[in-house]
Amino acid sequence: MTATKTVTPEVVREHGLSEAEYEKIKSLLGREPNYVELGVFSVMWSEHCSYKSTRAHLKKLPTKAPWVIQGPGENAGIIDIGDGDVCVFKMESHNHPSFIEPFQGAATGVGGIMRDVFTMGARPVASLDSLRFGEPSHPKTRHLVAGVVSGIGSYGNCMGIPTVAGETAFHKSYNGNILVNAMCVGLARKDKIFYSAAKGAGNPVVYVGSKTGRDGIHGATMASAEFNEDSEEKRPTVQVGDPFTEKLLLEACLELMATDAIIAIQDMGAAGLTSSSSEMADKGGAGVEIDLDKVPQRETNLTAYEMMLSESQERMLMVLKPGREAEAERIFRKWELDFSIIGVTTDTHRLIVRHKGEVVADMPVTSLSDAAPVYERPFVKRTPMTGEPGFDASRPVMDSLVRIMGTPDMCSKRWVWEQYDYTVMADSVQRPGGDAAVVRVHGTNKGLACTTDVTPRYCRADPYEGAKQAVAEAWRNITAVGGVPMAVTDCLNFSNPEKPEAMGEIVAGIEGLGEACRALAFPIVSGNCSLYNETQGEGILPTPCIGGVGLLKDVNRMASLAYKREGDAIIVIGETGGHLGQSVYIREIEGKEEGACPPVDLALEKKNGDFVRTLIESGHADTVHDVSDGGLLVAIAEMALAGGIGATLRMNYEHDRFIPVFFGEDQARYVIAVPEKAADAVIARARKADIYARHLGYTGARSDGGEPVLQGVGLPPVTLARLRAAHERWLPEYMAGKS
Amino acid sequence: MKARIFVTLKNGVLDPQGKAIGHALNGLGFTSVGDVRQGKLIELELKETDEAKARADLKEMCEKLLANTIIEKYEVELRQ
Amino acid sequence: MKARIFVTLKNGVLDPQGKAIGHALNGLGFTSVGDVRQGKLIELELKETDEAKARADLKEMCEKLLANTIIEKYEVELRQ
Amino acid sequence: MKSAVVVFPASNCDRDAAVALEQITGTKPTMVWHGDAEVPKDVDLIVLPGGFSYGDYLRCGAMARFSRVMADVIAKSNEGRLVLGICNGFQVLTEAGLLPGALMRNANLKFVCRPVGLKVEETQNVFTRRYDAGQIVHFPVAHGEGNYVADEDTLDRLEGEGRVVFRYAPGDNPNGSMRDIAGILNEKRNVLGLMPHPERVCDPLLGGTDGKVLFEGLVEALS
Ligand SMILES: Nc1ncnc2c1ncn2[C@@H]1O[C@H](COP(=O)(O)OP(=O)(O)O)[C@@H](O)[C@H]1O
Ligand SMILES: [Mg+2]
Repeated sequence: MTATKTVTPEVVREHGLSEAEYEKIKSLLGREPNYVELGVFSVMWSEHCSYKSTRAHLKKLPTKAPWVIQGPGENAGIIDIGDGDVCVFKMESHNHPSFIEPFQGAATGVGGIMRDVFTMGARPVASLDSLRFGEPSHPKTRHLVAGVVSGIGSYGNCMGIPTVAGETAFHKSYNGNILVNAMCVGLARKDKIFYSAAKGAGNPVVYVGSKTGRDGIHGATMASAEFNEDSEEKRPTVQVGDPFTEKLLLEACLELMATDAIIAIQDMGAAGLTSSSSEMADKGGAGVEIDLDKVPQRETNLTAYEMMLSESQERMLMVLKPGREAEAERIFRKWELDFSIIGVTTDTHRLIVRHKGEVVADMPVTSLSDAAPVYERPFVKRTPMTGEPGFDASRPVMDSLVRIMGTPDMCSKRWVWEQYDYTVMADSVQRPGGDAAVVRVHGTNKGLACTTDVTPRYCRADPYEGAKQAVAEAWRNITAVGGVPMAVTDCLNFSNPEKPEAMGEIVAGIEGLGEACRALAFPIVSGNCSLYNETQGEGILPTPCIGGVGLLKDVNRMASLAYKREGDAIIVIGETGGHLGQSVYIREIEGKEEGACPPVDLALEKKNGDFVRTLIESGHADTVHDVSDGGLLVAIAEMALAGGIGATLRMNYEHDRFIPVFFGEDQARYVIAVPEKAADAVIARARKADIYARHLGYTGARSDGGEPVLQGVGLPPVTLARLRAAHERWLPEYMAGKS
Repeated sequence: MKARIFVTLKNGVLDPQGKAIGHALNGLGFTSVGDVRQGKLIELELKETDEAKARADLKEMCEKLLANTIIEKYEVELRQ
Repeated sequence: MKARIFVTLKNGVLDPQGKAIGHALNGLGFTSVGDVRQGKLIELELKETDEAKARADLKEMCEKLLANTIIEKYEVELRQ
Repeated sequence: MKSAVVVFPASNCDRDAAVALEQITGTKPTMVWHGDAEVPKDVDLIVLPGGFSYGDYLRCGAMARFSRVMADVIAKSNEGRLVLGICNGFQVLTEAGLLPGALMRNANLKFVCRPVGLKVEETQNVFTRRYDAGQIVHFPVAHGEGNYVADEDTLDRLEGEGRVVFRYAPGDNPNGSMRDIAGILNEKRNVLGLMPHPERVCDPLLGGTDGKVLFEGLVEALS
């Protein structure tokens, strides 16, 4: 493989470029591309790098607000959190690599998203992981869960960045295509933000970090191609993560960033040196020349093609102010990292690559960015699923509750999060197990509330409403801890955009996202699309995962879901209609995935949420949980388990309404617990604001033997011990091969 | 029968541990140390007495469990 | 010169990893598998040409760094 | 009280230790780079923090113990200066031979992060003097290799000489360590190594202040 390998139609096809795309390349260059250039085009024009199927639709998303400093288009989004502090965050998928090699795939996913955050000058302070696996009975699932979780843990733990929240769920549509979405949140000072625009000519281009090997060549094109039986053979592309080197890289970068030597900096992610160099030049309106002989190399005889396309991890590219090279080099040497000046910026707007004295690539930088193809792919919008599923009204409620609490999706994910260091950095004031994690802004009383959410079964029933719901749930989880929802990052996992039905899901999903983010003043500041999540023609459930970040003014005024006192009044905010369509109950107890998903009234979400947040901020409520998967009774049970305090429900519903009332998944609801004497005032305040509030019962029920129980009018007591056993047992037993 | 199985990273696959060990050995003054790679050694006892069968079994064990053939290769050594 | 160093747990030191592997192999139907122990394999290249010197160096590397002799033992294999 | 925190490549609780020390002692500790020749002369306490020094590659602490500054840490500890090794710091201390035994992979082979109950076994030393003997405290653990192992004679000796300072509370051993050992002293009782993190429980918002007592005891002893 050399620059001189001939480019035949066969070779073009192998690079995943269509004939029309190839013609466009020829016209942009005014000649045939050589082999290196073809490789560069193929990665830069891949779905993964160019967003060619989604770009036209993503443009419609709301990305602005007075507190947004940087929206989509940079390595990560940035919001202003006051006092000169900014929060930098982004989420990204590593789905395909994690299916092929779960440990390394997930680990390098975490490493990649951390680099996106610290390349902007931020110290990462929290990590989140949204995981979807195939059905538990699938022969690969257990191995994938074990590998992914330990991969995420090994990387994040070594970096010393707490992994504070996430999601773990199972569905057969992910059997051959798991989802591993990693989010990273960092903190920087407003006057110390770094961007990737390589402005100016004659400035040194510097390579730092690990050496380059043949890792992950064509990873970017792999992530853009549908999986088939032989993709398990595409194995040499697997990258191995080195969190030790990344930790050194983080510290070295932050140390250099404390000076003013850097003009621009960008991590080498997908498509490595190619995308970092061309994007930096493109954004800065400059050109760049690089000499591959200067690239630190781990293996012998690397070709220009391999070096340009290598996805070796833990590398960064920087443009320095001239004359500052020695100072920068001293820092990177101190951290025992490679440092090499590999090129220079120019004013030619061209990417010129030299190897062994020859020019091996020469192309206009805009040909790789602006000129990349954009497709208005044909789509059909499927009619949403409708109807109300039937159910057996005579089933015993408490037995169903116990069963639901022990199902793979609803059970405790303690087995997962205990493998993550969630306490390092000594600022995790709300840990895994709550609605949103809260990480204190170091040295202040401010807090960042972080969550990831999506309910794929809703998105399948109705991609538009489902996407709205994902945003609403993230917003609600932040609200439930007392945070003001600030902004969103997303990871849009869909199937094959070349199929009109799947494209329809993408279009409707993006519309729903936009609608919800606009209504909730919750702009999207960064994100990532992962398409072609499909195995042998079967697509995954549409899974637009939302990563939300909110701000708490004072972490001392924070709510959590655990009941804190016996005798508190339990109050539900938001009306319960009893919507069972697409509910956990109908799936787990009736064995059907049926009906319309719950509609999301965004104005109501806002009204109810703002009310709850005011209660928290004013010190009137410290015990709050949003109602989501599983419905009201599940929320009440989760609060009881978290606090080890039981509850008695006094609500008088007709018996035949029990199931929809307790297990319906109507949106815009919260359960709160307040001291008894404050209950009337809270309810009166709600009524005055025209908000539905209802007194449900009291915390603190015990059996005759003194054991905490959950019980109610017409509901026999169930001990928390029994609920806890059901809730905590499934995952560890499953992972031990026992279920 | 006893078997020793050596599981090592394929050539070209990054070996951060090996790299760090090499670096540390150089730092300790062992300057003649070049490339270092770290792998796994698995020793097992087999009740099997038929050597051919044992070899076939061991190969299968490696493929199925002991080596991650996506990034690792293996070598089997059988001892009586 | 090339060396292979085998670092294994001393007899009597519990090896949960080996045990887990044995358990998994039995579970996969390899019922003839008895005791399993997992150790480390370190492969290194040496610029040294004098075999005696190489052996002495390797011993020192093991004692100093590669093995923790409180719990581990080691074996060195030198290849030309 | 003057303190120093050693920073190894990929230490990651160095800041946590520094924050706790500054909060409790009122003085910022000196951060000492692993490649430095020595720890400042007037330091009363040297902390080897948690983290993944050298990526925990080969064995936890195996490479860090050869850091240049460690020669001085060993020399100062021999002179009786106080040394506290937390988590990875404990591993470095055993690798360096300042504490007996070794820390092996957790018995269930998984990294574990959770609060654990600890029984304070010994208070006749400068580190735990402010606790009550037999008191149960809660510190978080976060490690993959905290399984303390030593031969029977060593274990008997440690117990006989009152050098087992912290033991996991009954039923709460997260890593399979022998005799539930969580933290031990050297013979001269000026070096303490423990797996749980006292520096992460010095603030009620972080789940308690049980760890603060350890540092307060040091301040009191040294003033
Ligand atoms: N993979 C994971 N990593 C970390 N925390 C997780 C993971 N999976 C679930 N959790 C935690 O478990 C709790 C319950 O998760 P989930 O049911 O998704 O919450 P919610 O319904 O509030 O969105 C949350 O605190 C979440 O952060
Ligand atoms: Mg929630």
